Amino acid sequence: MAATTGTTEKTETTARTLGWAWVVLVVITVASWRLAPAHFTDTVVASTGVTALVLVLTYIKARVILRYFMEVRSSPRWLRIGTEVWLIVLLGAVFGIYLA
Amino acid sequence: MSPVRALTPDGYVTTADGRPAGKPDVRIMTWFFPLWYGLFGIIICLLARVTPPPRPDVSTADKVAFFSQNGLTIQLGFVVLLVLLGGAAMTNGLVAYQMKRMSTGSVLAYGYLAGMSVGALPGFLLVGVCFLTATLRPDRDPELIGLLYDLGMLSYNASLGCFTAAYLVLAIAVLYDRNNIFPKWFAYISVWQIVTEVIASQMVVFYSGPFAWNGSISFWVAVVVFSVWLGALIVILRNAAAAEPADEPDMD
Amino acid sequence: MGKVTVQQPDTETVAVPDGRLPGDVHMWVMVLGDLIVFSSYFLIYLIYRSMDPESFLRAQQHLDINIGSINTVVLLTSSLFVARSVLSARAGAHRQAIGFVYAAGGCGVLFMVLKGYEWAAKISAGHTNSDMFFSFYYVITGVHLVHVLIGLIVLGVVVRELQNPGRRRTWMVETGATYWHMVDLLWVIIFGLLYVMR
Amino acid sequence: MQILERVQDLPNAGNIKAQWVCLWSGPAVGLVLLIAAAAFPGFWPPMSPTLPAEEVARFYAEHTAWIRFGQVTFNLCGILVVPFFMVIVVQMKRMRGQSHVFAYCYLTAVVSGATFFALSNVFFLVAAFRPDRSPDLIQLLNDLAWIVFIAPIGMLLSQFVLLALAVRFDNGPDPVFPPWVGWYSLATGVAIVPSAAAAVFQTGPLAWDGLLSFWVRNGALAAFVVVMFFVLRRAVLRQAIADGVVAG
Repeated sequence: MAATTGTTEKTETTARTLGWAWVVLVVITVASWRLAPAHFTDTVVASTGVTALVLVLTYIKARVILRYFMEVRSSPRWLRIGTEVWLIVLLGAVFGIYLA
Repeated sequence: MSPVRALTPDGYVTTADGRPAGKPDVRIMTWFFPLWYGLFGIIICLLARVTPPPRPDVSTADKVAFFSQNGLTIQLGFVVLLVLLGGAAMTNGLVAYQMKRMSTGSVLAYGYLAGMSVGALPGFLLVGVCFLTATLRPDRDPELIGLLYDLGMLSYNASLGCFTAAYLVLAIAVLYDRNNIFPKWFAYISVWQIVTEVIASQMVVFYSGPFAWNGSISFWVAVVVFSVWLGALIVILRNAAAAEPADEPDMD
Repeated sequence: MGKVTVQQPDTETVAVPDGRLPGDVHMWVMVLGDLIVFSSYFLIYLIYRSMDPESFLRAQQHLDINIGSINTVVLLTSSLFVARSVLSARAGAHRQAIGFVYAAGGCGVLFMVLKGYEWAAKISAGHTNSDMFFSFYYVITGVHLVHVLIGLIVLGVVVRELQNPGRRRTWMVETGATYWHMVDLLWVIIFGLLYVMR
Repeated sequence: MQILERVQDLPNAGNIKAQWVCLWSGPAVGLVLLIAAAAFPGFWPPMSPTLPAEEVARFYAEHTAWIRFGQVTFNLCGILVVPFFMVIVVQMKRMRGQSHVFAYCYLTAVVSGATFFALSNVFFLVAAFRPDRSPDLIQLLNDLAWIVFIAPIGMLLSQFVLLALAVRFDNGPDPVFPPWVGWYSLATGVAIVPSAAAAVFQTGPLAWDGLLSFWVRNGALAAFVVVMFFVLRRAVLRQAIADGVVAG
């Protein structure tokens, strides 16, 4: 629980950090918008590359929401590790099933 | 404490040092709660054959075959359950009793009691009666056997509203309660139960796949959530009974 | 066998020290459990998708990516408002905090309206739940919509808390915010798996 | 019962009056139900489960009017027995040596049991609604009606067990019900248990027209209501005296 002095400053949530988090999330959303199958009028083919990219982007977005909006980065260790493990296991399993 | 005594109501609801805690009558009902659900679970899984559910996507001939192959265990299981069914009222009455002790008072407790007592008919009685009627005359018109199969399974699995109402009032009561009878997180778990009931509405549409009455989402995920909910409730009821002062007066 | 008494966090500090749980631990039980339940839906969706990827992909093409993206931005923005509201509440600027919560709730309502329009458009275009992809689409977004609705009630509770000068407990605001962010988090994953992945 | 003039408008008196009305609704409703049972052709003798479908259909065609009368009356008045059982709930809540948990469990069981009873009338009435339906369908409705009527005794059984427990726990110097009521209640419970098997057997004492499933079961239930009328009458009177509502 005890934080070393100095890190307290770094993990303080400010309006500015929240604003940047939001910008990152919106930029990624707009980027994913370009990737979506609905953009193509002719038949789209499955693409492992695109799917992998989408999962990586989803991972980043989910992590930003968890760490900055939900303040998990300054929360107890069990929660930081728990949410990280959950996210990696979920998206890893998604990719695994996709490839299988 | 001797192992035999640990299995009695007085050995089940105890203080930390093993003395019987709370009120003796509440101890009995609290002790009965897991006992009844255990029996119920064993019978519906091993004898009555409704859990895991038989498939919705089978032909009429298959449904007739299902009843003729499992006729004996279905009859045995459901007759025993018709006798034991009152246990459902006893377990739900116990939850209503604990809800009445909350600072939210009677109104939500009565709502729980009403929702659950109405739910016994669509949620359980009908499937028992349908399956017993089907096995009573296996030589009946196969179409009618098929009808009883569907009627029983759909009412058993998709009796949504009674339980949704009960879970909702339970969640509200726990969230507003200031007497800390049940922990707050249990209210949130009850909300999941509502979500699984909402998803179970899809059972009336699908013959197969994840949303059919034997589907991975509408049935199996719901079973896991229900088991977690029930397991938590068993522990919580025991703690609530043990924490109740033996001389606490009853509210009217 | 005493009851578990939950330590409510000290509310008056503006800076968040390391190792502090934002909001109520009971709400975190809900959030983590909900993430696991939803994960099971996602994985079952993927299993069915991998059995018939072509038809899932064809059906995905019929989704309205514009509305999906706009809704994502709407929900992300509402999350930002809720997060700002927590900051304001910590700083004691309760009027500002209430304003942020209202803004977030407005975004939530907008999300539901857009979702309703999207559903109506899909159904009238003949994409009913007789298609496997669309049955997942309706159930998963439908359950998510129920979460948004509950979230609006939660935000209402937060507003009442902030309006009452005798209350204004920061941990209550944080608890509500935690729930709302979870709704956002789930949507981001739904967006990736249903709308974008190929 | 003569309520004292000076307490006429007090809540205690209202409580006693309401219980008194519900108590007396018991014999009144019981009488109507007896008439309905006497008028229902399916009870004299109880229809045999071994009847072939054609004969079941003919039975409904020949006795349509009386079947309708009997079951409509059951439907209307069957649930009217519930207020009588509510007097038992109220008296259980007065018992000492226990919390209200038995009373609430009893209440839940009464409500569930009443819904079961209501369902069986509907099946009888639908069968009689169009007796020219295919005989197989009439037989199906008849089977459902009889099984729902006779077999689901779980809710009743739990009521008898709960009442027995409550009486056993009532340890005050002046118990609400005399101790024998608990044993009598248990005995009634034992008497009705075998009728659950009516959903399986088509002949013998366990079939729904059999000695155990029909006559013993329904006889024990009727006797219980009669006995409880007198037990409750005594209990409510004694409550009235204790509350100062009537002269002691």
